[in-house]
Amino acid sequence: MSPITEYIVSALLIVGGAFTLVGAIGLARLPDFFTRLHGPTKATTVGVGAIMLSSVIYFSSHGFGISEILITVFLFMTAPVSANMLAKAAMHMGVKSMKGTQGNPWEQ
Amino acid sequence: MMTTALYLTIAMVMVAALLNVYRLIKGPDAPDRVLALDTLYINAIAMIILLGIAFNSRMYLESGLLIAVMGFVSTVAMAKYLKRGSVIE
Amino acid sequence: MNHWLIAPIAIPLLGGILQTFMGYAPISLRRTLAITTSVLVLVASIVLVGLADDGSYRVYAFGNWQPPFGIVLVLDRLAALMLVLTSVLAVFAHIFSIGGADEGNRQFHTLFLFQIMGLNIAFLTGDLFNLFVAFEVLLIASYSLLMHGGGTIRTVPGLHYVALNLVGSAIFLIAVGMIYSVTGTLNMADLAVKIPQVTGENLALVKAGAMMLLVVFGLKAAILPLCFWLPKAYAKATAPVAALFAIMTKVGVYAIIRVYVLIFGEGAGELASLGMDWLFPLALITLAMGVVGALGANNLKTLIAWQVIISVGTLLAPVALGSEAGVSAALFYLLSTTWTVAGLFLVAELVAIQRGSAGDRIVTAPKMPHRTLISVLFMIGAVSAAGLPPLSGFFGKVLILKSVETGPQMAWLWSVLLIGSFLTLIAYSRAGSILFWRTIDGHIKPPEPMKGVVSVSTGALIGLTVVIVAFAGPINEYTVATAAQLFDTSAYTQILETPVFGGKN
Amino acid sequence: MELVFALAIGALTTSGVYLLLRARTFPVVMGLTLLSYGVNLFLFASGRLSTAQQPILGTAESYSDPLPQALVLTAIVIGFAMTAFVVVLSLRNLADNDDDHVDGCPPVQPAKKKQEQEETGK
Amino acid sequence: MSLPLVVLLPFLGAIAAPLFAQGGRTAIAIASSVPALIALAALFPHWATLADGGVVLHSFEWLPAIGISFSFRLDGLALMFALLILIIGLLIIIYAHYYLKATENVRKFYSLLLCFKGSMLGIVLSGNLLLMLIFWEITSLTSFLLISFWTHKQDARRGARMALAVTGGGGLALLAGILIIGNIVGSFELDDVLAAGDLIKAHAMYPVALTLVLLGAFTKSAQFPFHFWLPHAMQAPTPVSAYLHSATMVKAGIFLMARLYPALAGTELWFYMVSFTGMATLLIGAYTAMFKHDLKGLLAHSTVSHLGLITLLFGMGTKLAAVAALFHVINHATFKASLFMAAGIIDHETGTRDMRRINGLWRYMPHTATLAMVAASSMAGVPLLNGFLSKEMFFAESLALNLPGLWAWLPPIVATLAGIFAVAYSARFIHDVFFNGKPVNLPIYPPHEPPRYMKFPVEILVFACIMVGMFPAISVGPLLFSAAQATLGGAVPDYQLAVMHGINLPLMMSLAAFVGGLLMYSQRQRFFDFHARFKEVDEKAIFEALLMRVEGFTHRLTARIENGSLQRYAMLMVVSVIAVSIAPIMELGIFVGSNGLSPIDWPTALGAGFLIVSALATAFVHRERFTALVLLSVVGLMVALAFARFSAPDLAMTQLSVEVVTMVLLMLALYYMPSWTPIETPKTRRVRDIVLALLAGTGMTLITLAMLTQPFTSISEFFLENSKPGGGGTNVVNVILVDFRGFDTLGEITVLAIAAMGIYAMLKNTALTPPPGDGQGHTWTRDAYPLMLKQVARPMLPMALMVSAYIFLRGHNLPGGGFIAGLITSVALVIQYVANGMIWTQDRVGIKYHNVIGLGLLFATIAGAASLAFSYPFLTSTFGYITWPVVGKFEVASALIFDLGVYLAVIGATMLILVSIGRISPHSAIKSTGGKS
Amino acid sequence: MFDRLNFPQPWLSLVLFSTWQFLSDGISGASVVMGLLLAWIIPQITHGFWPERPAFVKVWRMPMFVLIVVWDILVASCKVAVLILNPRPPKPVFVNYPLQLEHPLAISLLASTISLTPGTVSADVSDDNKTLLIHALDAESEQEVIDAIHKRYEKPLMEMFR
Repeated sequence: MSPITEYIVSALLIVGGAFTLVGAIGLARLPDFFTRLHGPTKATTVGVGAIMLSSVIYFSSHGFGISEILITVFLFMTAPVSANMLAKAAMHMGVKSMKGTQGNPWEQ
Repeated sequence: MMTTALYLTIAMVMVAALLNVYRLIKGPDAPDRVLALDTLYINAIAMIILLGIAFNSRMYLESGLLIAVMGFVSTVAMAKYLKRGSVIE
Repeated sequence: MNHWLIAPIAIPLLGGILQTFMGYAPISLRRTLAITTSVLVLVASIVLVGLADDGSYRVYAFGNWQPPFGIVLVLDRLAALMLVLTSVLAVFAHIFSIGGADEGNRQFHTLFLFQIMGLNIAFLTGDLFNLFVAFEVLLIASYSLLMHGGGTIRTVPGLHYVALNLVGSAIFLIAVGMIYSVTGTLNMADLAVKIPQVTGENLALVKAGAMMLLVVFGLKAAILPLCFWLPKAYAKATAPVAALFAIMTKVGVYAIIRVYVLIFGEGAGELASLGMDWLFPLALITLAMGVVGALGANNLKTLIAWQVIISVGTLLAPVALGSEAGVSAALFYLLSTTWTVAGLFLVAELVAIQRGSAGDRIVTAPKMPHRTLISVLFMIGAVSAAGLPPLSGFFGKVLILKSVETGPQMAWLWSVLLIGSFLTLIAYSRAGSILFWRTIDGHIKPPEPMKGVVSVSTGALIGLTVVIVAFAGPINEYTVATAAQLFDTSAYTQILETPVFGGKN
Repeated sequence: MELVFALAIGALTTSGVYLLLRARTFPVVMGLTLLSYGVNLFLFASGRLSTAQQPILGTAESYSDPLPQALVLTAIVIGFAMTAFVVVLSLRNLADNDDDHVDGCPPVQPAKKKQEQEETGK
Repeated sequence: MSLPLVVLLPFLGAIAAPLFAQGGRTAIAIASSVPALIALAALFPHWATLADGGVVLHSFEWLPAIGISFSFRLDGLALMFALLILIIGLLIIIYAHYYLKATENVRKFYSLLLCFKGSMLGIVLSGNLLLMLIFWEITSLTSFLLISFWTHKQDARRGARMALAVTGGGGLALLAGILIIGNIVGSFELDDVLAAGDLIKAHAMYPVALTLVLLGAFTKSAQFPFHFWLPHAMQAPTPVSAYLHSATMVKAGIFLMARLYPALAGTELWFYMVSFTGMATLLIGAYTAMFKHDLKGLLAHSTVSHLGLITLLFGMGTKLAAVAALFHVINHATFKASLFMAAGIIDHETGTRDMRRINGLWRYMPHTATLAMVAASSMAGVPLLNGFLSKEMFFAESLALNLPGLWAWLPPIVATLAGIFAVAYSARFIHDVFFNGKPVNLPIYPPHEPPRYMKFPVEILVFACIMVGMFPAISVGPLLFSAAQATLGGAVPDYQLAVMHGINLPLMMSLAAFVGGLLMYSQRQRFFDFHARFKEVDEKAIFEALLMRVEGFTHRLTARIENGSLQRYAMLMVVSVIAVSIAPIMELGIFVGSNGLSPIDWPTALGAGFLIVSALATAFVHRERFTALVLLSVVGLMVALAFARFSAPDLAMTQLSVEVVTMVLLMLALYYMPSWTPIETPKTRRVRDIVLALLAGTGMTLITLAMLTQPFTSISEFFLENSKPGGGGTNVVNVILVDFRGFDTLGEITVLAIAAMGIYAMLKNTALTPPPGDGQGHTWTRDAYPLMLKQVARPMLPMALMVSAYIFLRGHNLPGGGFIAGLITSVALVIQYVANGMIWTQDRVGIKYHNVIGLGLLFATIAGAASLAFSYPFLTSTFGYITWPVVGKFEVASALIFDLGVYLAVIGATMLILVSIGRISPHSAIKSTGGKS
Repeated sequence: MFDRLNFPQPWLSLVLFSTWQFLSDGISGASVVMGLLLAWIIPQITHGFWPERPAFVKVWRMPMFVLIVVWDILVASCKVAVLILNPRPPKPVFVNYPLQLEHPLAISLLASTISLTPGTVSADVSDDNKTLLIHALDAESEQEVIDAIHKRYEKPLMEMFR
């Protein structure tokens, strides 16, 4: 592995890890469910995406193979649906939104 | 260099997972828990890929692929249960 | 490599698959095919007995892999005996079922055939993990069969049965894991070779594993304190299913005989006769508990269900003593008790059908139609089950009594067994005299005419007890030879050296 | 590492057994599931733990024991079938007895306990 | 050959006789007599041999392993009994012909009677103790059926059950005794046993064997304290009583004592046990007989008394006493049978057996009265009748008994006392019935003589009484001699069969008995008053009550132990496992094997921590079911990661996919269930459960620790080496699954298939009303199929199929395989069901999952069976490489077809399971397309 | 037989074919043949499950759109990261977004895009497919969010779907 790829891989790894962590922090410390919904569904997509990319690059030196991309594709397809379903569930259950939220969730 | 980055990343992902577990246990509402679980699944993908890099093996990637394809189904099922009760009707 | 060995597995498998496709075929066609399959299994079993009777071990290596690496079927006298026992029982229970018990679930025959397959695998396999798989096949089929026929009465007993057996399966796996973790093998012959060489801390591991295995087999065999799932489940099952279940506990007994003679038998070094000191008192307590249950039963099927437990206690007590004569006697008794108890389940069903709303409860009711036939069948079955002469149960018990050597164990076994027989006799005479004789005036809704297949299969199964007496000599010779073969474990381990059919490796 | 692994199996067993001994079908089902997780891990462990030695020929220098893995795979599948069955059976139990108690209906309780139940349970 | 024939004939008759029922009652009676006639004829030629003390033996091997053989042995003793059985049996048949009403089930009657006769003959003719025991128990069974012949009578049923319980139980004791004897002697052949008397008596087990054998004999012969069954067996039709209680059933016990006399008798133990039992029985029977108002009851108790007499004689142990006993057997049989028949006639003609009502019958039926009076006199011991002779011998023997000190007086006094009672009850029988005023309130009035030939059997027997009484030496001398010879095993003491032995002490005793008896009878009212002061012991009521008690107790005990609580059963299971494995685990302790611990890697430890926390939390919060389920899901995920971490990619994938399906399954189920678990179990129980769970968990931890750190070698090297060359794949786990251990996999998919079909069947008619809301005040939304979910479901299906095709195809060489692929496909289909609903999806699937399962199994089986064609064993795989022009090298393995079977079976089963559960939902039935779209 | 030898959903087949190439270890003869085969077979099986066929026009705009989205994800992720780490509580807004798209797939795509870009989550679609409920993590006003989404995502999508 050339040093450059190594740097790139390392950087991507760190970025991925950082975003994953940030997403989790968001999940842990944001005040209400709807805000917490933002943490994971995004930061982790970026996080996983970056880690994925690092893996692609890392293994490209061993040989061709980019099935990691598919993981990202699938994640991008499904993550919004999970978020959507969870939001619907939360609205249905009347989960409280934080004070100062503009607008109202729909009645389900 | 890369090893350090790898370990750092693994540590960060593990801490993230820890935070997820914290949220999962704390709740307070069912959707929070499911959300935490969903996130944990995504963290698991990250962990598996990192594992693959650490072991220098691509044998584990498909496990990640599987989570990507199937993991959301349990989230969806749980969410649907929470609001609709019946998952398959 | 003799391909007959897979016949008892392949035939019901194919028959079962065929049945799955025929969910919507006319019932007569399904029945014909299903019965044909059962009969073919019986034919195959008889052929295998013929093969096994020369006293050699026949090995069938799946995938042509040399044992201990691949899974093998091992045919010996014991396996062949169990096969015949099962398939005879299955054929009659199956014939009984086409009297109408198979209606209501299109997959009844599939399940029935798969159950037979599971049983046959369990008897033939020479691999510990495959035994687990066999157990699961026969258990899951039995769960489904137990629930067959609808109604709410079966649900709770079924749930208990399933839940406990799931725990049993978990323990089985743990035990397999422990044994594998020390010996690194799963093949029974190979285990028999490797277990005596175990030393040190590994010994404790294997011991714990083997003891857990005993609990699992004990659960299947229904020994105390693991037998309580049985009475209600069996009493509530549809008659042909209950009859078929008569063999289920015997699978546990078989497994104990096989594993604890071959692997943890006399040749197992420090682990020799492991667990048998537990088994003997437990068997006797089981017997006693069975008798208590039989005496307290207030319906016929429950009484017979407890009889199953009595049989198990009776069977395991001599087995636990670990003598060749004891095993031989137990095998003879096994043959007798299994068929008889199965026949009694069928009789109980006839009673239940004929008595209208009174069912098989031991209460006064209007006189039932066909009383003579049914009461004669009941009487024969009861006499055999209680172990009274001149029927086969008596010979089994005499053989068992005779097999014990003088000593405190003899005193225990004799007194429990004989007093047990006496009390069983009382239970049966009470049940019989109330059911058949104590009648009140009044009309019950005339039941459907008794179908030929139903009475014939019941009669045949009950009549087998007479057949056993008639052929007691040859049968006993066979069981003696079986026991001798069993205890000659070195012959079994020879299968490891026998090369498989040419070709690969 | 082995100790951690052993503790995990122990925890699974503990929870599984505890839930198994509960009075309602659903906890029992969960208990059985936990127990089977523990058992699967245990069976897997009978081939010892190894890192990055997946038994795919040509991908590692040495390989972990493949046999327990195959056994566990079988066990997982069978466990799934059994879990499904017991779940459905508990549904049948619920349908037939209008109650999800493992014995069909809860045993009659002394008044005191009922009170306690009202206080703590929802 | 003739001896087995003698035994077999009645059984054959029992089968054949009913066939003659068409010909009417006479035909069946004649047919039933034939076996006895032939049997008599068959026995006759052997007399020459027996007269010289010889033995006829016909033996066939049967079950040498048990020591049982078809061995039949005729000697004097056997002959004597056989003649009694056959002759009285014949008479009984004639009698029964008149006794039974036309409406009764004569077929059953004769059939049973013949069976009984056959088994009695079997007892006396058996040359093998076990064979004898078999017949012994058959008599118990057939007598049970005979006594309860009138099944509609409760007393008959109860009497029969009591008889069966006592005699059958005694038979089991006898079995034990015989087995011990056989063990000592080494053979069950009578010849061997009789020859080994000294060996047996010297053996340490002798007391046990003797007790058990005597238990058998005493129960059968109604000896105190087992005598109570006999009077209640009188509920049988009179021919049955006459037969059972005179010559046969009750004499079987006597016969047994006579038979084993050489082997067992002659010890102190024998003496005390037998003679004292006999004495007690003699007195109690005689005393009770006096107070019975029931004609048959009187006779029954008198039978008990006489049986006691015979037993006492055997117990005395002297040779002369044994002769006297045998003689009394004959005499008792003749007069008692005739008395029973007479009583039956009276019953038949008057409709009652109550002696307080039947009086003065002399006027109505003088013929019968004469016969009965003669027989009763014989019973009382009137000279010139046979009863007198044996009684004299009995008195003589009682005097000859050498007991120490004052005890010596006991036997003669008891004997005289019994004699007094015997005279008294005989007198009562004669006087009350035939004289003593007029009949009171008879159901049938006026009574008259029975049909002519109904009296014929009685006449014969009474004639025999007189003949024997007057010419004993001529009439029974030779028979008795040979019987005595056989019983005593050789030397027969000098005895004289004469009507009078001169004036001696026994005669005085007889005289005393006479005077006393008549005196007692004349003062009977006082005795009755005296007797009435004691509460009568109703043995049957006690027996029934005891039975009820036992039944009730066992019922309660069973209900207590088998209380239908899964919690208890599961607890017992857990306790059992802990109990059996605790010793080895303690032995192990905290053991770290020689491989030692590998260093902890923190991320993994943290993951394990998650697992542990979630697992424990699942148990902790299990009341909140949904939360517990989420936690359970975490556990599942962590388990999958653990598999991945420790080099098992296949397992990780399998675990993940199963996990998803399981979750969906549990969610489906939870819908119908309450979302909360109430607190039900008391705290102590919970603490107990926690302790058990902790024990189990600790045990598992210790075992795992020890296991993981111990080195071992396994057979897996073989798999690693042969996977590629032998199985054609580099994924060893997959090759094991589809090739090395393909049979396991076949079983596994069968399990899955059966589970699915079972579930389908189980849920087919299940109706469940789901809760209207989640239990927290939210009713369910109408929105069944959200738009985004539906839209993502569209491309997910083909994409997932692609992935599963990929996973499937690479499975042989890389992680994957049919099972995982099948689950992916299933999940893709599940998404369709979740997103689009049951009916929408079902329409488009267009294939029955049953058939998919069937196809899967079929593929797997065919792939396995293909090798049979090349005579390789089942599941032998083959593979090859095909090189196509563009495609390149392409591997074709037969195992792939097997894996395809797995794939299909998994899809079919999983979908059938999930769909079956989903189908219970009432939504799917009502609206086909719901929600927004 | 041969009349079924077509591709009922050519775009899908294309996607599937490329998916297969992604999955396979490099493009080879085998992978192409297999990919073609699967790309043909699978749509045959599944086309019933996709009743409302998307009508694509100007598909070439798709890569551009994807790039925009990816870029937005990256940028917004950083913003959200800052927000999360910032002790100041966010100012969340529920936005009722009036939809102009009509095709359900297009709506779904838009909603997904919104969810994927950090800071906004599509929470629900109204029953009549006219309104999209969006939760924005930190926004000043509703209109600001509506405008941004309409300009950046809905318009390109409207061009691609007709």
